[in-house]
Amino acid sequence: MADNGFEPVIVGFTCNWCSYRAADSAGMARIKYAPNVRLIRLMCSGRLDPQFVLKALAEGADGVLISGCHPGDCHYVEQNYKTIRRYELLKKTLDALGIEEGRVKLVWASAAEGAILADQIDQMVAKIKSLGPLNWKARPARAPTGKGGQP
Amino acid sequence: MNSLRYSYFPGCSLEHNAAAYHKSTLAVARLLGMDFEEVEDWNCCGATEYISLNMMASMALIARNLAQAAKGNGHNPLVAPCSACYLNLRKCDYYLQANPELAEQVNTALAAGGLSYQAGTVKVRHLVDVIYSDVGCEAVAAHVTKPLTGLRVAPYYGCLISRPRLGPDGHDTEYPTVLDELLASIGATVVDFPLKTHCCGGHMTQISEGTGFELIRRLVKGAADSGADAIVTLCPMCQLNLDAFQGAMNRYFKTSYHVPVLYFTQVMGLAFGMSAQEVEIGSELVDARPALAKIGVEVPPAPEPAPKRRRDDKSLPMPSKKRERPARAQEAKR
Amino acid sequence: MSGNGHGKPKFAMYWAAGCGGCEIAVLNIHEGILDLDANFEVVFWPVAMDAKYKDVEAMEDGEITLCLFNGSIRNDENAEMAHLLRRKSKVLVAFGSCACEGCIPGLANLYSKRSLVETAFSTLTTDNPGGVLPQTTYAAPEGELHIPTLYETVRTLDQVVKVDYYMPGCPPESPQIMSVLGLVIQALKGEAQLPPAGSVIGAGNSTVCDECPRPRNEKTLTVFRRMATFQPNVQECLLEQGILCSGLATRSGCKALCPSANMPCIGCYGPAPEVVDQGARMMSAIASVIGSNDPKEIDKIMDGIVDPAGTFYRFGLPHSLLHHARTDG
Amino acid sequence: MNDNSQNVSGDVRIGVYVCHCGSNIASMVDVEEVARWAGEALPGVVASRDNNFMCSSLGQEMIEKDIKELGLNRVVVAACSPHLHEATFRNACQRAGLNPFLFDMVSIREQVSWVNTDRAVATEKAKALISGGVHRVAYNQPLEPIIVDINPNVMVVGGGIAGIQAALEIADGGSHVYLVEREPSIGGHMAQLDKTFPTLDCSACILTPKMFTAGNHRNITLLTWSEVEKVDGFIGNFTVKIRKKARKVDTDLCTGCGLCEEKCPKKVVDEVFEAGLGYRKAIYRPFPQAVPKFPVIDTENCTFFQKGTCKACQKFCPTGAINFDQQDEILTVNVGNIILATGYDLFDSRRISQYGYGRLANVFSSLEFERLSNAAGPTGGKVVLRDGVTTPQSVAIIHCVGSRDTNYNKYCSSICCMQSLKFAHVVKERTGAQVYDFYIDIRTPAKAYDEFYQHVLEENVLFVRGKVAEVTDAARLPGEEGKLIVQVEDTLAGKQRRIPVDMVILSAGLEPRADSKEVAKKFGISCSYEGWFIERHPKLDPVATMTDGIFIAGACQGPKDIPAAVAQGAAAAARVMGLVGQGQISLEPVRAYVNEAQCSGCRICNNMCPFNAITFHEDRAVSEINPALCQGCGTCVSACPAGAIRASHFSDQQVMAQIEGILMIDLKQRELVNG
Repeated sequence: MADNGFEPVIVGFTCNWCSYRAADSAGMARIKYAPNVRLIRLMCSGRLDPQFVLKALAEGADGVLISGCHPGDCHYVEQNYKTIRRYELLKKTLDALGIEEGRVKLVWASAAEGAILADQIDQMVAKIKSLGPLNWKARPARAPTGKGGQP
Repeated sequence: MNSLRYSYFPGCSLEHNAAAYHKSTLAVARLLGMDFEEVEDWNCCGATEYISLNMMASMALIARNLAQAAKGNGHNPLVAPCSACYLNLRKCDYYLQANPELAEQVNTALAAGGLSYQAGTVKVRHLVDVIYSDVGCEAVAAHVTKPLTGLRVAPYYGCLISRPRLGPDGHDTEYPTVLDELLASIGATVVDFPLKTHCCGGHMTQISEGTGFELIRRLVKGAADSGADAIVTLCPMCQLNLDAFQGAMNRYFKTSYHVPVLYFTQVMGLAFGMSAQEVEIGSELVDARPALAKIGVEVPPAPEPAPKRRRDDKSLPMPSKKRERPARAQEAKR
Repeated sequence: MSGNGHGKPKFAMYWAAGCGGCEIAVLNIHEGILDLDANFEVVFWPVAMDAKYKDVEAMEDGEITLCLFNGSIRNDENAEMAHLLRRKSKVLVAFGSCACEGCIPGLANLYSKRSLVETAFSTLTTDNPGGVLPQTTYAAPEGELHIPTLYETVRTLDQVVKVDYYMPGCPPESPQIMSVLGLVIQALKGEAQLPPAGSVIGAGNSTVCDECPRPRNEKTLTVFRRMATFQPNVQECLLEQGILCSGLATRSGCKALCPSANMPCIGCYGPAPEVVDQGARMMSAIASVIGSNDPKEIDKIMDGIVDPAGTFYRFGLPHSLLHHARTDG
Repeated sequence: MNDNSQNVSGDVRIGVYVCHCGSNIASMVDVEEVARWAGEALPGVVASRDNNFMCSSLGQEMIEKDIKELGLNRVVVAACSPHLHEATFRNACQRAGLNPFLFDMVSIREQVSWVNTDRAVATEKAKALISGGVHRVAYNQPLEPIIVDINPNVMVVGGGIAGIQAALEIADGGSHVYLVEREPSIGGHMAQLDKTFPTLDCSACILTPKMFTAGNHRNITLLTWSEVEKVDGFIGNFTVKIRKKARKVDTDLCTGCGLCEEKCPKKVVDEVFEAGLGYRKAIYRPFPQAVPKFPVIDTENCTFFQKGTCKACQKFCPTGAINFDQQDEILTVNVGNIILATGYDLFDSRRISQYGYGRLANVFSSLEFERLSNAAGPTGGKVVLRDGVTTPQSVAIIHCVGSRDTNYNKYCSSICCMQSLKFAHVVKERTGAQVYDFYIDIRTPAKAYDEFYQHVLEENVLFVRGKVAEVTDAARLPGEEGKLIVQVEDTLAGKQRRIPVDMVILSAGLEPRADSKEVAKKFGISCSYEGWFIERHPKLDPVATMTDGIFIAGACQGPKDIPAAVAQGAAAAARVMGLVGQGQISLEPVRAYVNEAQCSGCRICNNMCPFNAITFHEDRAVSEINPALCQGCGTCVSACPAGAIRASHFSDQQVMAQIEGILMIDLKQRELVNG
């Protein structure tokens, strides 16, 4: 729980029409939020391939933020519902793979909701700080160098 | 139909001033096939202003009831006939859900008594809501043997059940019609009572008589103006104010209203063919007999209270009104 | 099978962590085995002939023309042999799902090494009253003895050494083996060209659905069923009947054997070309066509997917993006 | 095996340009350091520079010069949001001969300098984002815009004032318009109104000439009593199926004489045009000036259709135009563009039960009052109570009913203030009654609106600032008997007030059409949470939608008054005429496409597309994406289990590389796996 100087790195996927613009509005309103999130722009949260999430986690991210338009507000009519479905299944699988809930989070933010996005980012950073580093890259166990000990 | 099994939280009013509500509730519930299991060792619902002094302590007090209910048949809804009990229990559950920190503190307190409560476990509901939503007006109507045809009633909800919006799900909070519909289903003529959610005065009679009486006057006048034979309510506090203070209010304003105030379960009982005694008609202070006579309900006269013995020369003197402070204490103070 | 092969290209086959089915699959090419013998000198094939590791060590680097390496890398012996055969072979083929993807042994990556060993040697059905766990070294009177050391995770061949070709399948289908051997033989004669290094050989370029005879429709899934409790209709797409068939996310090449036998594809041919993570693709595709927009209902429907990690990564966990589960071990 | 690691073909030469944005970025990010670092640390970067304002002509020329002189084939600009200047820099690249899609933009102002407080941390974040951009751009592919032809015909859906205006503009411009209206006549809500604020011209007097012109224009095909069933196709080439509901009246024979209406014995409350305050017959035209002039038979109320006898209309029709056997017709029309002007629904005031609408007789909705005060309305314009005779002595007008209220709609319905002021004036003028206006704020921002407010103030209308708590008939004080009492907190005086009146008018808010979400789905456009159609850009593209070729005008986009609706109708028409004039259009090539060799025809993607861009070819057992219909969201790309669907400009490789880039893993010592 202690904040021992751990600064998580979070990869954020945003939709071009809502959440990326929410980040724009947060900027325009000069809302300060945790610097730990690095955003990637997709056209729609529906473009979010679970591979991207796994890739980010496998390559060293401590968390992944997925964001899109509010349900019902999708700029592509209804594609964010597919995001919900994929997110729900991904969560189940990640859970089975031992990755804590909270490391991958789905957040809705409309273009006007810069403050909400910023707040969600802050909350997520705090949550991941409490979970500690994921450190996946360091984890794939190497072969033990010496012989002896248990198999 | 869903299984009609509930935990039951009577609260202090129903054990005392609202005993008629208690008795009629149980009688009606039994007839409607509702199974009420009283929460074991319940305590005060927290209907005091204490909440504004110490949130944690007051919530712990209320949560103890929820914990007790959860301990038993936690999956059964918890029914409270008293609107204050209902609101406090429901509010507590809501606060604990909304504020995990508070929930943690409350659970620490509960742990001292070997209890714990997970917010959201117990679904708190008002009696009128379960009769309306779970039993339904149709089933209620099916039990009617003596419809209240001709009895004009003003349905009165008060504020606790209707506001804030924690109230019964999906019901109109500003102009509820649940009770209207129930009363109509037992054959009563329900008058449009625009004041149905207005204030009954609460504790005002104790704090500012004039204000309290004015609030009571509005309601009684409103009901009388609409030609209601009786006000039918679902809250012990409302019943108490309108019934017990109607005389005092009349004296205060030099008016002569006479509108009896009954619990909805009492009139439901009558419609189901129960006798006046079974639903404890007669315990009210504003005599309901003339109103009920309209629909042929006979109410035995209340037993004459035993005459008070007047003071006479055999009586012993009362202690004097003012007690002189002992001189020594005064000295010491100086 | 040898004796007259001097001067012929040299062939090796090795069985690392795997079930041996790949070996059987090669023998299953029937008379084709004679072509193999006619065109190659088999220098190392422990399952078929006696050979010692030291014989391989004694060879020149690159002396073996073709080495089919099956099985995943589970322990240091597997790794040692992978390095050795890599050094000695011109063309090293990751042969079969274990070497390519990790396959069933790779499901061990859902658990820690510690818990695997403990489970293996201390369950109620294990007769191990002393709670003895195997040690990798033992000082015998004759000297110190070693057994191979288990790695923390199962790895694919290409996570250990550079691989020239991948031949997927559990096991690779015999006709595919025939055609690959035929191609290599032709190439050796200069009659054909080998595909670029790193290619997948002996498989198709789309997915199992391409070879599946069942008609297909637009999909909306509202329920998942398990084979144990449901007899699927032979004429309909299995997935549309709620059976988690992995055919749509699995590379073609098997001629849709399992769906043809009214069993769902379980994904042994690995991801389709262009796909990095077979499990993620399968998840995404399945989730996309769930017939609800309500998170609660979606969740309820998905509860029908028992063991999602084991289902989506049945064959590919070690080669997936995450490689393994996060364990406390 | 892993195609993601495939090398970028050819020699990648990237130029990185980091903008100071004056001090906007430079005050929080060490721009020089970032530029220096990018040049040294990032793969493929051959030039890395900083500039005070990259968007200035100097900045752009710097890029153009480097492309030409250094042979750059990829460009990354780190500056503001791409939503501001992506187009600027794409153009610069194009001018220098570089395909604009080989450019990428990184936002280090909105996402870095403006939201951080620590310079060192901000500089690090800027580096990571630029690293992501540089890794991504290496996989960018040159793309060419998609060109499609535009069918000059246009469909306008909704015959209210916005739709009429749009149709007239386009028809005058020479294109053919199909004007589709659900009701028997065009005219919309405006036809129901009495006067229009602030000039108080008679609504019908200014509307009917336009209706007449629309009904008789040679370039307009009027399809009333009709609804759009299905829309296929894409900008330039829509195919629309329209259900022409059976009028049961042969329009070739009908002269619009109105005899049938006169003779019809069946009277029905008119819930639509008369807002429930008046009656019509079972065969009817909503109002005498209806366009077209032909009546319709309301089969649900017609005695013949319900009981099998009557036929009074048929008996009396002088031209034999009544045809009880007439059936619905399905028309198919081809158009290049579509304008939606489907209008609004009035907020149902019954939902605010404490205002008593529907329970207390003399509480009226705003549309009811419009009909009440309309000279062609049920009382001939006499303002009376619901008893039909009594003139009110006092009238309360409540603003913001269902608007600016978290319990109902949070938004301001924008027209109600002016509408209420108009009502106040009309009541004063017609009855001389005392008028009270209960408002939260008075909003009169447009031309001549506030002057009108001042005028109404001078008419001695009393304004009480406060949200009305309830309207009740429960009298409490002397003088309240028999009246409606408005209970309100006067927030200017800080007092609770009870104001007894004879009549209450609820200035109800505007809501999206009840079926707006289905309509949006039908046309493949998006809707806000409430149901208002969403424009492409709230400021700079207010009448276009996310779907090319579909435009919106009037109140379907959000509450607005007549001038605004007319302006939008004309604006949408101008946008359409612009496209028609071009003859063809180039579309942004961010699209999904199917690699047929890899498609196994599993059909997972087939129901992924709300724009119906995906078709399945049974014969070849492959799915195909129509690039003109595809909007580029990429949902099918991530759904395809075979990896057969690709996304141009948002490919797996580009995104994966960007992930690697922003995690800066290439820059750390990468651990190579070896046993």
